[in-house]
Amino acid sequence: MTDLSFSAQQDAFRREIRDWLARRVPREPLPSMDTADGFRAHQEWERTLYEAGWAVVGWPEEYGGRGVGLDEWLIFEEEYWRAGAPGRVGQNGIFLFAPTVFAFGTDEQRARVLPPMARGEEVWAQGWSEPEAGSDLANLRARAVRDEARGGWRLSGQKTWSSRAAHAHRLFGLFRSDPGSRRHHGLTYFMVDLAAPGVTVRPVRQLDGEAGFAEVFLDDVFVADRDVLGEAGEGWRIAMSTTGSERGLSLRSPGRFLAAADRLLDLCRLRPEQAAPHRDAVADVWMRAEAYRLYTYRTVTRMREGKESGPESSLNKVFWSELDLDLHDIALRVLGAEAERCGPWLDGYLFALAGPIYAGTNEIQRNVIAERLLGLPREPRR
Amino acid sequence: MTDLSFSAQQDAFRREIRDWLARRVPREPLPSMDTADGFRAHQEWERTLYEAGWAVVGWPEEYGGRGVGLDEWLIFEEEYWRAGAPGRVGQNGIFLFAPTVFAFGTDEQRARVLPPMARGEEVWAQGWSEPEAGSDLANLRARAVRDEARGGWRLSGQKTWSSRAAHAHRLFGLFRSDPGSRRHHGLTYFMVDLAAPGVTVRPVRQLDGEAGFAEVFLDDVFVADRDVLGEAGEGWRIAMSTTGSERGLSLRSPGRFLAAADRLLDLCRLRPEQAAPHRDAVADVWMRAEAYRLYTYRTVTRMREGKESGPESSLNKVFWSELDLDLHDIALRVLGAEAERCGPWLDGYLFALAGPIYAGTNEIQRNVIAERLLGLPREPRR
Amino acid sequence: MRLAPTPEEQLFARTARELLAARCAPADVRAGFSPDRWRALGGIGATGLLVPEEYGGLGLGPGSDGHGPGGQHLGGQRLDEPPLGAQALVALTEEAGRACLPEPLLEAAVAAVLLGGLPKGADLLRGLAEGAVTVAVSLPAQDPARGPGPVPASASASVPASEPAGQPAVAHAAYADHVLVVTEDGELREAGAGPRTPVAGVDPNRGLARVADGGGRVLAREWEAAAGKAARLGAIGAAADLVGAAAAMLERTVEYAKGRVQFGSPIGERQAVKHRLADVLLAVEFARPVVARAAYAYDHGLPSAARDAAMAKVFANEAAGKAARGCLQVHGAIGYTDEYDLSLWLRRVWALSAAWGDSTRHRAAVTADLFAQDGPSPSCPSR
Amino acid sequence: MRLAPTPEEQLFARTARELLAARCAPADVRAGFSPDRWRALGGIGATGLLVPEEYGGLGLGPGSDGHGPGGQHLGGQRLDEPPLGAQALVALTEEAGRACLPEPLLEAAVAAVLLGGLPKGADLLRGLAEGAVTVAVSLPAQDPARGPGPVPASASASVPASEPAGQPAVAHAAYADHVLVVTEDGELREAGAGPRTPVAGVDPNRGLARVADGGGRVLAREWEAAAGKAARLGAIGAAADLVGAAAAMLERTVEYAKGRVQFGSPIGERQAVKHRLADVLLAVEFARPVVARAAYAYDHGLPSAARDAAMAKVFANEAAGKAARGCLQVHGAIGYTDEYDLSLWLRRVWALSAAWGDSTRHRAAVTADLFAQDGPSPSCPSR
Repeated sequence: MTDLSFSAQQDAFRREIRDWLARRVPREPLPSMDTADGFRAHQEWERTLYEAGWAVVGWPEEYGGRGVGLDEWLIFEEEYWRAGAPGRVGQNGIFLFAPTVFAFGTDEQRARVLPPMARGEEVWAQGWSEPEAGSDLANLRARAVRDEARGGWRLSGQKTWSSRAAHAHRLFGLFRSDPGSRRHHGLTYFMVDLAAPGVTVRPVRQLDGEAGFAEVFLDDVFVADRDVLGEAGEGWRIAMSTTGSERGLSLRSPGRFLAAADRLLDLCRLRPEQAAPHRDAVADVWMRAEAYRLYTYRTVTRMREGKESGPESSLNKVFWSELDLDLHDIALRVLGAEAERCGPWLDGYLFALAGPIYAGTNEIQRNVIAERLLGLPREPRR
Repeated sequence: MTDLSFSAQQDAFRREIRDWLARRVPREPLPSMDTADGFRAHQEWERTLYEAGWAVVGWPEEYGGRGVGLDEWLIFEEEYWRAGAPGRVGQNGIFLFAPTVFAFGTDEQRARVLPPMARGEEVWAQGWSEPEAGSDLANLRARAVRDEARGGWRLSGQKTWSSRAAHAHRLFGLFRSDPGSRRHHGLTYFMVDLAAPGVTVRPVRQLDGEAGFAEVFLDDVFVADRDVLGEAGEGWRIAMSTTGSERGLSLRSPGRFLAAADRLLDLCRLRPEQAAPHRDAVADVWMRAEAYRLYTYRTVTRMREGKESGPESSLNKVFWSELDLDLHDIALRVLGAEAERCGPWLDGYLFALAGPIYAGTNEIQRNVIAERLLGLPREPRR
Repeated sequence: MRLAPTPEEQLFARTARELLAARCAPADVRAGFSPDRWRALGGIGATGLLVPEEYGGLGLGPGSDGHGPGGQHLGGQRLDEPPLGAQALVALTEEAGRACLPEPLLEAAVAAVLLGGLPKGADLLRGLAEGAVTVAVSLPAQDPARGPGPVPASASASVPASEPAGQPAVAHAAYADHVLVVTEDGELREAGAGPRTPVAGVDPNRGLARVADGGGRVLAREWEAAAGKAARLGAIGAAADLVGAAAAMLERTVEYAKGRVQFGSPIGERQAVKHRLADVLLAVEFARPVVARAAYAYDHGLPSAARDAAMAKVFANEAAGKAARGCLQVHGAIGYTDEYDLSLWLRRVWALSAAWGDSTRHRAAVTADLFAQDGPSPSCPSR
Repeated sequence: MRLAPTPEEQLFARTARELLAARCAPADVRAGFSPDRWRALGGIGATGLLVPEEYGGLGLGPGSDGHGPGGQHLGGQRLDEPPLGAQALVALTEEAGRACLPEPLLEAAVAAVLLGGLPKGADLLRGLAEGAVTVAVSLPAQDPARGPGPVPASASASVPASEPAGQPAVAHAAYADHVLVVTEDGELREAGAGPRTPVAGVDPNRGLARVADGGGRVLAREWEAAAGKAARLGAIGAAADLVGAAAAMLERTVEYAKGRVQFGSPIGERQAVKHRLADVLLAVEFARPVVARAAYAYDHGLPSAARDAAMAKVFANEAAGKAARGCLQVHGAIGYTDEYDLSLWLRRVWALSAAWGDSTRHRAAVTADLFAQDGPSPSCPSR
């Protein structure tokens, strides 16, 4: 049977996190996590979360989590964003990288990497894109040369659009370890210390005015074998599990959009005359946020019942990224003349604009939907 | 200087056609032109127009026109559609074929073809598409074999989506006259008598329930040399001038959409409560109809000043076809529960749905815009 | 929390799908109403889903636990956990939409809600459950998400001025054995033997007709509440039907796009086609859980049930509208011909998205709820 | 009937374009307001288009025939048929948008309308015409298509609760030499020496600041009609600016899409990119004649002038918004960086589409006109 209620334990879990957030969420928003001060403040917040057991609720207890299931994770996220709690500076590590470490890491790697990530001590940046490898991720050129003598690899090349890299401690990403290889063959998954000799990080200012991402230049950077994730040459397969997480369920829980939709209703109540011409449009985006929640419930049900989440995650990504943009766009319409002034809705809009671009552009995602879900033929390639 | 006023003569021309239409437009709509009775009734209406000098205002007087310029043609069209006058059963001939006859026909052909067309006696159907040549028009297979003995050609093959062919008298179209040729080489432009031996016309019912188009099967149909337009083998170049007209200015004058937009306002005034939620959307399509008028004024100005209308006509076609669809879509939204019942707005909607498909799909048109107006590279072809 | 069909529900849908695959091919759809097919649907229990068991139905309506000892379950199979009424209905009507079923399956369920336990309705309910009779339903114009109330001025305005007032066109009334009418003042009547005047509509299988006023027998009075519930169930069932129709059009169009070659390769290789069909899939996949939730909310009487029903119809209308537009465009001219089968679904979608409350009306209901003085109805689960 | 730029108008635009090509490259735009460039714009007559000739302007405002003997025409060139005021202005502001010009060229024109022939405004007008001073303008919140009237409640509500009432942010006030204010009760004032508090905005070159109330000198009273005209001219000029900005973004994006290779070929080969940019071109090309008509209607005082101005801003907002979204998406991440030049235009478009009346307000004005009791204003030409 379909059952949209939650169990008594789950309701108790919801009350617990709701009460905790009501007491602990900072009254004033933290400074942007992409400034030096804001980064530290967000690290402290992660520590606070960690100490109360909220940093990584789905992880096993030995790594700092509560070992709860997907339902509880959804509940946590709904409450977290509804409470207006700070953005997660550790998000890349926790949501994109940790699933890969759990799946492919050794015990030693898990023990070394995960706890400081959960505590907010080590913040991870991603190292996927390169200047010639954006949508075409398999076109990677940054290379890894074997250093048998020291028992490791020497990395060189350039990574771009690395979120959080301006202030982060470590980077995960793919490098071409087989010099004769092409496309998705011969790649290896590395963990890189951003303080290592040979690493240069150049912060890049985004439209929202902060250095939300950076270029990372690697010049003969040594990485020991223990910082290789999985087998050498298997990087693509391993990474795909991570981008699956990025595009799929974990990065964008419905909680974020439900909270934004509710804030949009609040804005409309505050400014009824400005909102009047937009009420139907507001109802439409509010309904889309609800639909995203219900769709996620369906996905979670399927995952719990053992179905793999595959190319379906492309449906997810297109839906949430366009919903997020439209939610903020309508808020700016309600604001009218005021929309050009800096404020949370403008910030949110600028942030949302990145949604259809990163983690595989929506054009790529629609190709995936058409080719892998509908079975349409692949595009001709030159 | 920009000057959006019309001259005193032009105003007089407007009054003349307006008065004539007020007296002569049938009070009850004619039956559909795609029924046998309706076809005849529309032919009679064309004759009435012709006798008053309104059938082909832009043609020279010797062929039944008034020899007026583009401004007057625009005025005629605005008044014609505003008055709710019947659709033009001779449209394919007058707007798509006649410009080609003027440009490429011999004096003999002009004298033979144009007057009965203007009088509504001979209705022309188009013979472009074939089963394997829809968007890809150059993939034509219907063939013309030289018959030196009789001084002509023998045509065989199948033409599809031939508008009006169910009741029309003659057909214009392209046939492959050079058996070894490919794509747009080796094609010849023919005029075919639909009553000739070997021609079979199979009417095809459209979504609106009428046989608005037909399949035309040709089995060794003899066509004399005098019914070849232009040089043999030059058909593609000649036809492109015709499809230019079809996609461009002539087929869809702003008058049609201005009239529909005004009727939409009337509908809204009649049903203010049903219209209330759609007022802004109604204003948007009304404005788009106005914009189409102004854009056409710009095009007409340019043509008068000697600029060729080239790929710009693709902008035109995409704009009017999507405007027409949205105009009718909003009318159906205003009608609400009643929208499923047959009536003029539903008919108009079904008719409008063909707009983005025929005369080069809007997908093809957007390719043309991107490649020929913006200069983006051509699509890779296999 | 669980949102997905159970194996039982899947079996339920599959039983219907198999029957329709055998008996409701496009040529059958073109032939229109079939008494044989209707009886066959009765045979698997589809026409009597919500009819109480004592009248031969499956008794899946609210108030029944679906486990009554005499319960005859779908296709004669005994289900351990049969879905409740609206949830069972949407599983069926999605299949009806997919197959473009001409018969008034949704109306049968709506009639069962209207007739409830009325003794006067017993014969009709028995006939419905057997698939022996058909019924058409006319409800007063109302906001389905708000329950019944005074007829808004816009409803009467929707009757063209040239037509007799109070005689809106009723779907399937052109041929149905019975017509149930809830009048504007809340009387439930069975229409009398007066003339039914056919009205041309975009979908010939809808059998639109105006039903003469007066005559007939009164079955109940002050029936507004039941009429409101019936309207909500109608909206939810129609939503599922539209989702099924959209999915069917999408499948056919994908096949067409794989095979249709222009410029030397299948049109389905091109991004304009791919992305358009991807958008249709997006709309369909996101509408489906919304419809499922509305059915669940209806069955469980959740506080948000009215809004959820409205939202389901909005999403289904949107998905089906996108599918109709997109699939027609990808097909090109052939899609525009009456003889090509796509037209069957196009007509169904155009009709059904206007019926049971169009998007304007349902969206207005959601908007009214969200902007209500005392705040929106609580969603399920607690937020 | 004629709707196209004349050779004179093209010369007019070209003169401005050449100046800006030399002095307003992206690096210059990043540097913000430049007194030198402003004076150079004064030198070609651009800052004094609507300033009467006796104050050193081109005197292209209504009431002038543009042929006055002392008339100094754009770039020092004598034009046989100089365009009238609004038409000249849109030719210039389209170039300003294309170059992303930081200086308040539009405000100079609006100020000239506000000051009209007021003797008290003579010095300011002279300074503007020379490009020696800049001016910011604050008009009461109003419906620009309806002319001035009481301030709607929504206007005051647009000031965040945490800010002093009656102190909306004024563009360019952070650095302008003069600030003209039309108060809600119709007084035209020049703001006093009170503090101007900068306000952060999406486009740093807009120089938003709140202007302290009180002080300053009253230039005129009962100035509502002039304020209404000024607001309309502002909307039309901003519309042309947005069209220019959209065209500039489109050009840059086409170049990028030709050169950016992914999956072995330029991204501009793919239909998703092509069709998106085709849609931007459609929006730009259809907005341009709408803006031209609005300027013509303004200059000639046509009955539809107010609605035409509103329509121009709606179309320009739409075109620029589509260009911003589409061009950013085609660029991908690089478009999202501040250091990449596209961001200059994105910021301009986001700011300017909210300023001088956003789409909501202007569309409402068109709607109000179309649904007015006595029917819509007659379009030009007679329909």
